[in-house]
Amino acid sequence: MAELFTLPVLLGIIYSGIRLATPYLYAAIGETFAQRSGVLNLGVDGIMLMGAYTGFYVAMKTGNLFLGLLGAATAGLLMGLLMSVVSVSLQAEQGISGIGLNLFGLGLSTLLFKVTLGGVESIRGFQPIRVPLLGQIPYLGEIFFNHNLLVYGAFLLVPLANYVLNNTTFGLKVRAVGQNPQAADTLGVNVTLIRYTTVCLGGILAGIAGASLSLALINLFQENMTSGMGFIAVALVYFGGWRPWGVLGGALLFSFVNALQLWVQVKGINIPSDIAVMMPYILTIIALTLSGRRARQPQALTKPFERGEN
Amino acid sequence: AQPAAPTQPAQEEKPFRVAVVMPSTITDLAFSQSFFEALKKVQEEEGGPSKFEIAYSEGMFNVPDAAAAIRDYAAQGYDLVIAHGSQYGTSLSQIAPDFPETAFAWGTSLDTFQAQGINNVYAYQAESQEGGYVLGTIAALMSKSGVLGVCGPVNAGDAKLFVDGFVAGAKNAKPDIQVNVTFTGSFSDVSLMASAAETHIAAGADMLTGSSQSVVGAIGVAKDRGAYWFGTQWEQTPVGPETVVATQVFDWTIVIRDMVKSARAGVLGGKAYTLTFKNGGLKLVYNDKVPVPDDIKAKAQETINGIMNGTIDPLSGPKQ
Amino acid sequence: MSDLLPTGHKKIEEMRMEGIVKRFPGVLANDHVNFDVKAGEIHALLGENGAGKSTLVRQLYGLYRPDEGKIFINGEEVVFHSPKDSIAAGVGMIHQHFMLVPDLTVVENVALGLPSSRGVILDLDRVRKRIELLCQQYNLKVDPYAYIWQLSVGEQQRVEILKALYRGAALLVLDEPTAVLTPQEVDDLFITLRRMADEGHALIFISHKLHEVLAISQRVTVLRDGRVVGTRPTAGATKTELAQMMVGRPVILQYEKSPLKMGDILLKVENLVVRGDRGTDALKGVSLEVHSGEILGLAGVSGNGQRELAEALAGLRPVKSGRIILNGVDVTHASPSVRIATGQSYIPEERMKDGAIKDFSVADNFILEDHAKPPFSSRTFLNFRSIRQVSERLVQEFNVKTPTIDTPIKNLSGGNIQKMILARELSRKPKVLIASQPTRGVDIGASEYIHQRLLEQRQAGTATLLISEDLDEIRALSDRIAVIYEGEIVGIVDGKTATTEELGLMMAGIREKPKA
Amino acid sequence: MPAKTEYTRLLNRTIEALLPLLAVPVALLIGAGMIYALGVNPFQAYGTLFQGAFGNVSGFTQSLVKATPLLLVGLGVTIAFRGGVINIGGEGQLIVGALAATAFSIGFSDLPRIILLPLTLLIAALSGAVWGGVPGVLKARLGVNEILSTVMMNAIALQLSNYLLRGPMIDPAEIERGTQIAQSDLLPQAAWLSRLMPRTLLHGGAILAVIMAVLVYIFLWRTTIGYRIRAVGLNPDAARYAGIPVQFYQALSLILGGAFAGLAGGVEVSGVHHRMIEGLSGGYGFSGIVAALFGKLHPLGAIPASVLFGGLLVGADRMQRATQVPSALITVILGLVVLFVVSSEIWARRRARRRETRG
Ligand SMILES: Nc1ncnc2c1ncn2[C@@H]1O[C@H](COP(=O)(O)OP(=O)(O)OP(=O)(O)O)[C@@H](O)[C@H]1O
Ligand SMILES: Nc1ncnc2c1ncn2[C@@H]1O[C@H](COP(=O)(O)OP(=O)(O)OP(=O)(O)O)[C@@H](O)[C@H]1O
Ligand SMILES: [Mg+2]
Ligand SMILES: [Mg+2]
Repeated sequence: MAELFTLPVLLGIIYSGIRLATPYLYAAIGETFAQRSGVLNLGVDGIMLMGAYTGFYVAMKTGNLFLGLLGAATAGLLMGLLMSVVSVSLQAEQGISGIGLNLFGLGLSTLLFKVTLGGVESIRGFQPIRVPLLGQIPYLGEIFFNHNLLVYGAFLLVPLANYVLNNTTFGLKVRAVGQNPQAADTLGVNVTLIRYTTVCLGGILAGIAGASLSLALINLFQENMTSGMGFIAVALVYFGGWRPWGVLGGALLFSFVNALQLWVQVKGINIPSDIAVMMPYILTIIALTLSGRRARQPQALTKPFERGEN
Repeated sequence: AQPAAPTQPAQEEKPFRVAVVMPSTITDLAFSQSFFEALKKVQEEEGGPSKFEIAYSEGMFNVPDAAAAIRDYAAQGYDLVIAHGSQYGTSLSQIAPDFPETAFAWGTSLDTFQAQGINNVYAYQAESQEGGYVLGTIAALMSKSGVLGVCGPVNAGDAKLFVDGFVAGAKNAKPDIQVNVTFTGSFSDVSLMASAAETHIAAGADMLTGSSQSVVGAIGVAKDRGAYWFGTQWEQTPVGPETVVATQVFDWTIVIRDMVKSARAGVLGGKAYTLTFKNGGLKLVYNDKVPVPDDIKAKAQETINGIMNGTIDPLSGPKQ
Repeated sequence: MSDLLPTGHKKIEEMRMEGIVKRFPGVLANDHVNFDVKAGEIHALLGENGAGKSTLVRQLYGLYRPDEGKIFINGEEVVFHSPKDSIAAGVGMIHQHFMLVPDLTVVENVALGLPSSRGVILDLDRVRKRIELLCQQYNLKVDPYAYIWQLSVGEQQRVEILKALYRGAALLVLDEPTAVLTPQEVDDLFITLRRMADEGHALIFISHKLHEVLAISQRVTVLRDGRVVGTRPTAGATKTELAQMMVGRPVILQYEKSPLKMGDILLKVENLVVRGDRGTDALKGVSLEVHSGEILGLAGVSGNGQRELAEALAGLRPVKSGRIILNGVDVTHASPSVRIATGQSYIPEERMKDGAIKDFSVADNFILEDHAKPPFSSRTFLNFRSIRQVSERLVQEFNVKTPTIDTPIKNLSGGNIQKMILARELSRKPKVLIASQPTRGVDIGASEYIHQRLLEQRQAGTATLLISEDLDEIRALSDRIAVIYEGEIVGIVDGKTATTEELGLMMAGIREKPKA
Repeated sequence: MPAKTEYTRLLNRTIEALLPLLAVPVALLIGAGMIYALGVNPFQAYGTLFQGAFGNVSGFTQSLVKATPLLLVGLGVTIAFRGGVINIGGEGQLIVGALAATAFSIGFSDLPRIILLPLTLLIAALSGAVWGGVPGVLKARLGVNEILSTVMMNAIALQLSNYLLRGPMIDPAEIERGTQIAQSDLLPQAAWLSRLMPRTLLHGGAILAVIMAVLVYIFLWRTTIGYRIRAVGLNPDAARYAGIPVQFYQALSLILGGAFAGLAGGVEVSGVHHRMIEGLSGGYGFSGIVAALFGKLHPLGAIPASVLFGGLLVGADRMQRATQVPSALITVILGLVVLFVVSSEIWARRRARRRETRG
């Protein structure tokens, strides 16, 4: 056990924890917006896959990573739009539509991958950028300020999302629509429009989350490459109590523990690998039991809105 | 669906029909692709689709679905139905007796169920540890840091053989080498595999290897971080043209050829095949873009020879 | 006289609705209704539950579109597609159910949906300043930075009014604004409403309480079954006359009470301390005794601990200290089911939230508490025969208007749901009855019926704790009246001799004068 | 007269239940476009789909075999939904149920069939109940959101199964042969569910599942506990007011939900594979949710729904084999079917509301 508590190991855990948290952050922050407006989008995983595929394909064909990112965002937007139509306009049961969206995204990304690429190839993704000055700080510079653009983006997204939710007219509408859509409606707030916006925003961010895998972390596309990360992202939103800072805490905790379990294995500590792989999940449950009733979920979460009902 | 074709002695004009059921996809750069490519090669040899028909079901990680597919292909009168996944064994042992006129094959395993009185199942397996041992040798000799990383999927079957061989090879080549091994618990979790590779690199590894379709994630990371990769099952060079040093490639054609020949001759099972360096089923393929010192290449060849003539046990080392 | 309001917005000189028809599946909710209101006028709208009042004003607010008919503002026809349109035209509405977001502050609730002076970024400080100005102009008191959930009902209503004023409502619709208010709060509201009218607002006022209508309005329109029965000036109208117009038959407004036959103490509350939602003690040592055959009224301004008391008695809220003795049994920390089994019935304040399951049928709602007892079940299996029999009988006996006993109760009117709950609770022959706001929002006919049943129950020896913010109701029914203020009982007076003034003072926290 | 209203009510309900299924053809139509784009004749493709699912004995029995776990998981999902909790943990509960059934029956292989078989299935249900009970109790006691905890429990169950099947529970023969395939030993024959038809996998579990559906119906609508679960699901506040311990019943619905998923796992090992294998579940935990929804969260509705959905899955696989389109296309079509079916619920709901307001 002692071999885990050396400086290089701890720095390694923090460094990979930060990198690993990136896709979760994009996806979970996007999902936070959707849920704060009252829509549970369980289809994040499928959207991430579409984003990962599209981002990769575009980047590969154009040779431009930023176009790839744009492509991923667009794919996410379209998936978000589909989810909005189904769950907001057609008022479908949100949990189930999410499962449908996942199947759709998983299938379509794989199908397109087969038809357009055929096999696995890799590209040169976003490279680490050392932040001037800060990047020179011993140790800290390396683990905090020597990442690729998408990692920085994910962490900057947190305060930004927090600001938008709490200090803008849009954020106020989102919060109101998620708590009491009838009330918002009587004040002329377009409930449907707000929900479309948040779900689409969530879609865009989930798309970028996928791209952060295929364009920055792994640099290739493979079918079902997210293997359920989207579900974890949704879980992190609950974990974070529907607040961006809380989501950040959850994403870091989950990623750190995941990094830790890999280190446990690397260091040859005698725990069956299957049990080690369980650790992040068990820890998340434990952390949840400790944080229990802390936050109240948006009152209208999963409830479709229709005018005239009260 | 067509009714089961009454099996007459093989007629010349009728095509030979093969069906294969695989857990991952035919483009997985690993287990399934290696087999499918071999099938296609045999198809070409046999004179194309009109003479040699291939049907496949990929992504059948759900065993009951795979079982249905196996049964279905048999019922449709395919001459050889291949269950390309060790997890399909139980299902196969239940289906094969219902279609005594059909030849089945099970990979990867060496059990043809003859002990259960079943005579129409072939079995095949790759002796992955052989290539693992050789690659371990090369990696240990090339490593500057003295640390190797192994990205395993689950600690069983083909992956286990390969990993054990790799570790043994490395340790024998350089007794003070450190080999770190991780498992992600999944054949398909690309992201976690990528994280595992990251961790290995952070722990000082400069040479990585791993098995299963999920290693593409690890190769992507190795490429990004300037580490080298040693592949197995299928050529993974496209993912890391300057990263993959060498690969143990499975060449199943010898197995397929013999099964086809045997089935045509009316022996529908009971044979167990292995892929080894000796029978040419395993091949060590270098990537031209990554220079490997000649002395190391020579050492590798020596190791292969040792394995072939039995002086080296790929799971432990040279025999006394 | 200028054509601008103090808020700086334009007046609506006249609003006219002509020939309004609104159909719902199977219901003609509005049948060629004509209705109008002028600047400076308060026009009251009366009618039983389901008469079509809310439907009419919802069309004025853009929530429903009329099937036929037209709406004119200042002589020009207007068409409202959504509340956005009607807000733009100067219409504001206080809804029957408050339309507030509990987890937001007052300022945020007011600012919601408004463009900000700083573009996309909120400028709450500016909103607060204007709120404070409006509060001054219209004599409203509210803390702009409080969260809605921290506010009393009366304060919440002020927020609703502020929201409308802030948006420049020249015509304000109030759908049953007083249903949840205390007399003091009603007085305050009326001061505000009169001031608004004086300054040139047009107001539409909906209420089931005739004395309020008589006190506040200049004209009154009565609806029955979607049709206008008549419109007349309030001056000269009487309660009896209006009640008859509404119901179509004479209505008793005074009850005959049988002489008091007080028996044993069945409910005893000793020094009860209970924590409220805001984390502070909502009850600070309340002691009460209710005898068999007696109705003890609990009067008080809303938010002074009545809800917490009722919930503590029902077992829905933990008790910090003190004791509750129910029929001789200490139930202080007992679960609701124990109290129910000990002979307590409870008519909850929020009937749709606590008292009924809206997707269950009438019959299923009848057995909510007793489904595990004979005759409704053999503990394990439900006995549908007797459930149906009892339900049919209760529907008849308590005059619940429902198509069948299999109808989901969400399709019943509020008054009928209340009767259903009453039927369920009284048919259990309770020893102790806690009735919390039993006639809130219920029309005259149904209120009358509920009051009669409560008196019958008293006759039968039940100990009743009647919690109500309606002083008329308290005075009409109670044998003794306890007044609660800030979680403490200020005093208990005789129901026969108590005057409104005396009670009003006590409700404001002034203790009763020591009697000679 | 009452007979007639009862009849029209049933008719109306049936129409409303079937209405969403009209969405299936629409989803298939879009799929047809894709099939066509891949150069395959859509008519022929769909022909094989329906033929493969329902057109012959082997296809139909396969559909039923597939429908069995879907129905059982779906019943669990239905109970949980009725109790107001969402059980996404079917996958993990099923795996744990299968593991427990395997371990138990192998451990007590001496017992006579009449005891061993029922006990094996009971153990499966019990362990599924435990796996569902953890999120249930966490929700009841600590307010932990069950969507979250059941997702986590799925991952844990999967790893647990990996660990057991490669270590303590591995078939000794696998170690002997050195193949190390991650699977358990065979269950004793006494713990096998009987096959109902030769040369097919159709087994007694199918009948058991239907019986269970009827029992769940009786349980939910005829018993006091069922009444409470429904009351808690529809309005927890009112239920609490009426003396029903809400949290207990929420936990109970998750426990029962877990029990049915666990039973599905037991039935799979005992009826189909006769041993615990890797990948035994293959997504039944999720597909069961869809089946439950197709069945309108009604236990009896879940019967035809799971046969239909099971058939769709079987037929789609068949179609893939016959036409050799990539299997991913099947996933796309299934996703579309789910999306379209849930989306079309709105029409049925509107129709029902119109009918109800009419009285
Ligand atoms: N959204 C709706 N859908 C269907 N029917 C409705 C709807 N809203 C109202 N109704 C019907 O219209 C009629 C009038 O209802 P409305 O709400 O206007 O009554 P009200 O006079 O406001 O009653 P109350 O005094 O109880 O508030 C009722 O019979 C009701 O059944
Ligand atoms: N969406 C709806 N569908 C059908 N009927 C409705 C709907 N909304 C309201 N109603 C009916 O409209 C009538 C009046 O409804 P409203 O919301 O005004 O309740 P209420 O009777 O005034 O009770 P309360 O004031 O206590 O809430 C009732 O008969 C109710 O059944
Ligand atoms: Mg109304
Ligand atoms: Mg009302």
